[in-house]
Amino acid sequence: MPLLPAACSVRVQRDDFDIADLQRSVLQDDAGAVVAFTGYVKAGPEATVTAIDLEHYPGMTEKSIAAIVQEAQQRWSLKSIAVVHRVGRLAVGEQIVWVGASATHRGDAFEGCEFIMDYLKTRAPFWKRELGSFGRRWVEARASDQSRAQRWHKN
Amino acid sequence: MPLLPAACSVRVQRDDFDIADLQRSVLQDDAGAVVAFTGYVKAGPEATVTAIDLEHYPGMTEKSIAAIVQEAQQRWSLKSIAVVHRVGRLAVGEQIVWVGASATHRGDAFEGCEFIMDYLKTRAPFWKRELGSFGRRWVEARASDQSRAQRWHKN
Amino acid sequence: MIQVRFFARVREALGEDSLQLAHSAEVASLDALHEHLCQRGAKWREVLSEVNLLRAVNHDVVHGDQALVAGDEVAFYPPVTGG
Amino acid sequence: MIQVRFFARVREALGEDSLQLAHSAEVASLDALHEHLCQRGAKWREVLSEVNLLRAVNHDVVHGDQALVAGDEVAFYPPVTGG
Repeated sequence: MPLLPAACSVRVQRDDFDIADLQRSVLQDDAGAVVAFTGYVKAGPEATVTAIDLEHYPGMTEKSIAAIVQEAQQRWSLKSIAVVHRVGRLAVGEQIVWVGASATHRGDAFEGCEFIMDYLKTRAPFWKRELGSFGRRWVEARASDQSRAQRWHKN
Repeated sequence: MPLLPAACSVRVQRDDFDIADLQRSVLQDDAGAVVAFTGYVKAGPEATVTAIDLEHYPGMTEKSIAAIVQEAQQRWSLKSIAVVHRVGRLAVGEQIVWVGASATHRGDAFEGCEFIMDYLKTRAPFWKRELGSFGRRWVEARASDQSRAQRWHKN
Repeated sequence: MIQVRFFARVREALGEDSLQLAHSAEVASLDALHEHLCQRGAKWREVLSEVNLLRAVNHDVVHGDQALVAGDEVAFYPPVTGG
Repeated sequence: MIQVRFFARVREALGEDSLQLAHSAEVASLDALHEHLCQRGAKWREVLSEVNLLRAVNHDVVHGDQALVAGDEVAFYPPVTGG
């Protein structure tokens, strides 16, 4: 299991989360900048989706997110990182994921947060199934997520 | 005065702000992604700063932020943008600024939010004075802020 | 024993979420286990031949083959779509 | 009238936050106004000769010279440091 760096937290849960609490959790002395990403359930271009089911691989999920957080800590100067990802049935408009990074300088916070999201989207074992008037369907992986993640690969 | 795009807001105020309220203010139907930046008063590398005074140019401040928001809306596919910037006396650890952008796709939200912060830092007429054991001193503009802003300049 | 787990579209198509197999020469490596599972029937071969199928051993993604030992947990799953 | 405003380090060094000047040939352009203010004394010339000094007319930053008309608001200030 990759060791989660100090002052970092990873949670996978069914329950909703409070973004103000999470923001406080990444605040550190002299962290001048916090960048936070929140993802929400979308109705889709034709507004036909009413909810999603989020499946994951317990154990591997936490391990893979910890590895992503650890890599972000090595690549940028970050004070603290928190990641919360929900699983189970979520209605349109509900919060799915929150990733927050604090840093002395905003450039580190922006890049660290975006890096974690891009890797989360391509490396953490979550799968979405959409529910709606069409019935149920698995969400297909997007090539654009792969190419966003590849921007961060080292030579 | 540049017209503030629909669903966007700019506020310059002495009072503190609530990031959960602000986040709700940028949520729109089918905005799958919100990226939010929060800036805080730093104590500085030697922890000698106890507070800052933030001066601004009333009238020009709102106009210049509206122009930045308008440019962000033109360059990225954003659902909503909110900017709040405080002025006056702020103690170490207090919130200074919040910039949030919502979008269908996270790439737009990340770039739009970072662009607005980089332009705010170099174009909006705010001036910080630090207070502490050293007395009072004006914060000098940083070359790194100029070069971050220049990354966005079009050819 | 080798613990085998299936997720999402793969789990659903197979109608199984996990299997336990005795460790043996037939399942001594990831590729051997993969072929062994394909031999369970046409549906298994079809589902487990999907070009984007991913494999993990003990919670780490594995590209290429790898030896398996008793107690290993192997997972087969489609590309991830969280976040 | 031309309204002239000073901010931050510039305001403090001059000991003034604003001035009102009658519109005249002497202040018919931004550069003319700038030189006119420098002639108020050594301190004014020193502060207003700062290499990074910025100028705005009616809330827009102006690079280079520009004609001024009665009612214009002109500001002199150092590089911004908000956010």
